Amino acid sequence: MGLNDILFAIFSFGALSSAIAVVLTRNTVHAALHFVGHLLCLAVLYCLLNAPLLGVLQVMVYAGAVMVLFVFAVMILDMGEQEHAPLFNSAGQALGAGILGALLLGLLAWGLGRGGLDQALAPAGAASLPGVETDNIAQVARSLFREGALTFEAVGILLLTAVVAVMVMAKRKLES
Amino acid sequence: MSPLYVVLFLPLIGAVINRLFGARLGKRASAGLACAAVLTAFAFAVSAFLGLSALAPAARSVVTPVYGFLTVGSFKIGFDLLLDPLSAVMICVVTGIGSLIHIYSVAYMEEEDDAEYARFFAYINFFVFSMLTLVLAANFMVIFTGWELVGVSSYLLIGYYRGKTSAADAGKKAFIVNRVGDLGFLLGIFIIMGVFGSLDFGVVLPHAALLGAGSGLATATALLLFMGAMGKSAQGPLYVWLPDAMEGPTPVSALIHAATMVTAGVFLVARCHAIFELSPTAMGVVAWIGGLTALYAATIAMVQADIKRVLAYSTVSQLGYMVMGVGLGAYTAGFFHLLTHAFFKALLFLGAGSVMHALHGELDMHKMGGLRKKMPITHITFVIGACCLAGVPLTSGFFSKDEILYMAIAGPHASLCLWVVGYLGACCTAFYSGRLVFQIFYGKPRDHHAYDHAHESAWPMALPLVVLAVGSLAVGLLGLPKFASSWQPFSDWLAPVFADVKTAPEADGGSLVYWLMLLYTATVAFLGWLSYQWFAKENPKPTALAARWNGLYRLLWNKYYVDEFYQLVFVRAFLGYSRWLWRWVDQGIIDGAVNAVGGFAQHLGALLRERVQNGQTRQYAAFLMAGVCLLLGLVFIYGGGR
Amino acid sequence: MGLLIFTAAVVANFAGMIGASAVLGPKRRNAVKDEPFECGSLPVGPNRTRFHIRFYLTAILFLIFDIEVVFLYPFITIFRNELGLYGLEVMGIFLLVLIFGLAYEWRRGGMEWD
Amino acid sequence: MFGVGFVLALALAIFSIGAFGVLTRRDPLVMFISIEMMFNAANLALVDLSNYLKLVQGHALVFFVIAVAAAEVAVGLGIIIAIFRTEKDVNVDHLSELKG
Repeated sequence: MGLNDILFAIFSFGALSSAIAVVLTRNTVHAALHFVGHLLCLAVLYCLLNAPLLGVLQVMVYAGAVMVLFVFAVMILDMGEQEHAPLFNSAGQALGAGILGALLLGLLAWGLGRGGLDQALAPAGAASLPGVETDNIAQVARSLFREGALTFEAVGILLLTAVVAVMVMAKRKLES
Repeated sequence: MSPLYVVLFLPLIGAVINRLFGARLGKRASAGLACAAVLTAFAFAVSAFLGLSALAPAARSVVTPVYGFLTVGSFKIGFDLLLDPLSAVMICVVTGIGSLIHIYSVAYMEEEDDAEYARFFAYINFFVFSMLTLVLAANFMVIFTGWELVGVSSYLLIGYYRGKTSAADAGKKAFIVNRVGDLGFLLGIFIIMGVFGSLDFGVVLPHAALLGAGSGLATATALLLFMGAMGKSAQGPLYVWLPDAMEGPTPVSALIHAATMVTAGVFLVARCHAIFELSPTAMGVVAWIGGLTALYAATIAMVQADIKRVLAYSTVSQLGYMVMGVGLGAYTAGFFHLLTHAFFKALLFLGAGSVMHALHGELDMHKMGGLRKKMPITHITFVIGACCLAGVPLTSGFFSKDEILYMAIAGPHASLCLWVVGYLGACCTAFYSGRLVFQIFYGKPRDHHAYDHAHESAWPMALPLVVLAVGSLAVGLLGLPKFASSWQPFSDWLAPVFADVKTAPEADGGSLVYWLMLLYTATVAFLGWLSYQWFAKENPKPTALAARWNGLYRLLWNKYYVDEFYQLVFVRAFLGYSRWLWRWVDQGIIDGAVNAVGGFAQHLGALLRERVQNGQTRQYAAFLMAGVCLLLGLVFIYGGGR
Repeated sequence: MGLLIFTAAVVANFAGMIGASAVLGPKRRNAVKDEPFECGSLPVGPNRTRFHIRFYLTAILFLIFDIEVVFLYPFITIFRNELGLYGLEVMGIFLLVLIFGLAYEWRRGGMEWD
Repeated sequence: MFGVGFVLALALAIFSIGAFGVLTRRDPLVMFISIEMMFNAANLALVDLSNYLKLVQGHALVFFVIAVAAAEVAVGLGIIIAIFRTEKDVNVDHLSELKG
């Protein structure tokens, strides 16, 4: 039970509990905050899984920028104590959602538990690739820009469209 | 190109041209065309007849194929024509009398407009064509085709006066009743095909024994064929359509319902005599039905007021005699009566037609009388016809009818009571033919207005009357009784056809024949005198007699209420059944099913719109999720690692 | 491993300060202290004022360009010695596209703060 | 003690919770957060497996996933705000103009 495992246990439990909290809280702001906690726990998990770059990235981009937007949105929509009504608006719906969630969970678990995981996950070709220490940033960058150059350009264009989209929406709102 | 092609197809061509271009041709041309077609057909028929007689008696059956109709594996049917003594006589009768009637109807149908005129001639030509097909048939398929064509043309001709609903109904009635008969005929054909594997007369008739002499199958086949004959020749229960068929124009009644079509049934029985010979029971049934119909129809004929109805019932009864003759195995006698009857009955009908023409459509005998002076030719010819019908000695009717009655006693399947029935029928016949003559032509004119108008009809109507009168007398000489003359042209002519029939021991009946002849002469004389007394002079007796036996009189007058009975039993039951069928089966099941499908689709659509696509984003998410689960499940079940 | 120690130290320091003040500090409550501090002036209107939309606009643009920058971090580690001209091309296009986005946004007046 | 299966199970759990959240919550923002949570679950699984298989492509993919998620949030929130500024009503169920 090395330090590693202890941390691992703590933070995975933290992540799970904050996830559940996000779904179940009444107040939207609380949900947002819980989600931030969730993200941080995940970041730590990434570090534990030899992916410090991603952990930092997660914290910076995700927790930082995305959650800021969320809080902004909450502020702008002036939601606050909205959820007075019961969590689900009808028993049937809750039941249905529960069943679906359980089904999904069951299926995935059954998938995992089916074993043959290694066989499935270790594609024949992959074994030949040189296994590299994952926390070497240069390696990540190399795969990012050499092999994934095309995807990289695509993301560029995606971001461009996002900018344009936001501008279009903003423009209309500013005039209204 | 044997003459038969011309005989058969010329009337058809005439009919087609008349029907298609009739209106434009004008009366003269269309009438001319039609008569020319039938006359040339008659000429060729006679030449075919002579050609056949040139052959040796045994070889007198020539099959000429026209068109290979159907070959299914080993089973082959061709549209072939068979010329043998029997059909030779028939084609001459059909075309001969047909042409006379064509000439007669040129004048008779004068007042119709061009289109209707041409239509009439087209139909009559078509009828001659179909009758020839029937007569010249070489196998059961062709004879059945002829059978149906004749049925259609009789329907068309009966319903000629389209305006009159009664004519249309009579047409329908004739067609439907014939169909009932045809059903039996068809079943018979199926059995024959099943047993023999072929329909050609050449194959079936010589090997008729295959059916098993006297076996149930033979009787069944014979009776089924006879059912067809009954339908067509108005015998037994299926006679009802003939009296109503008088709705058609008189030449039609003369041609179809006297001379040719109605004899088709007798022709069929004569043609398939080999099958009938096999089962005595069938023969007995045929004979008895013939006899009973003869007596039954004769009794009705005695009281009818309308000339054409009287003649119609007399035709039914005379046909009864022919069927009785054929049923007794006396095919030659039966056929001879057919021949003579064709002549004098056509004569009587045409006579009635000219009387009607003269009195502008007046048919009721009670309004006539004393036309003797006004219409001399019609009068004389009508008297000759009536004498033949009654069986006055030395006339053709006498020889042919008494030959049948003689066969009833001395024939192979003789039975005394059948003779009695026949004899009673003969008495009635004599009585009503006398009544016909005296009520129309003698005594004082009852309806002066009509009487003044009466005039002798034009030459195209009078000529056929004279020819037919001479013909009906001359024909009688062909079949003189054995003892009278050794010269037996008619039976010699038909001998080869009926060679295989166990002919009656003719010779020894000499003395019996004398006595019979004497008896018939006496009865005819007495009944002639009686009818003269009652009808020529204004004698109250008949009305008194009718009053006293009123019940019987009314029964006869209403034709034993047969029509009403049929109406009640068959027609109403059938209508009820079809109405039920329509309401439950059709509406309920079929329409129901269709509506159900339609309704279901509609509900499904509404349901989908309502439940599924209702804008609830979360519902969409749920479906999405369900989809994911499904895919995952599939992947795990079927996919799995490499 | 070093990173973990560093994070732990940060968290400890942070928690320590707040905890000490909460534990040691005097706790005398009264109405005035509980109100949110408004630089001395009395609080006016609901505490949650409505933000103008343009603040939101800036935040979103920040997010998008933040991602752009994040992509640069790994790029830099291998740009100097390995990628050379090729790297320049790849990043050049990426930056060009985003600069185009910036130009568009500028043009449409997303930046005016009025 | 904590093998690759455990982390995967955790990722799966988080994913299911995210899904459950999307299905049940009426508030659009919470739904949005749940969706982000599902994104993160995917990232976690990626990281876990790339660590297990010693593959670096996993990390590159996580980069892209985060970029996409960010873009998605930007546009999504923009839309949500655009809708709710006009409607003044936050409940998702009341929004059904795009009906079939």
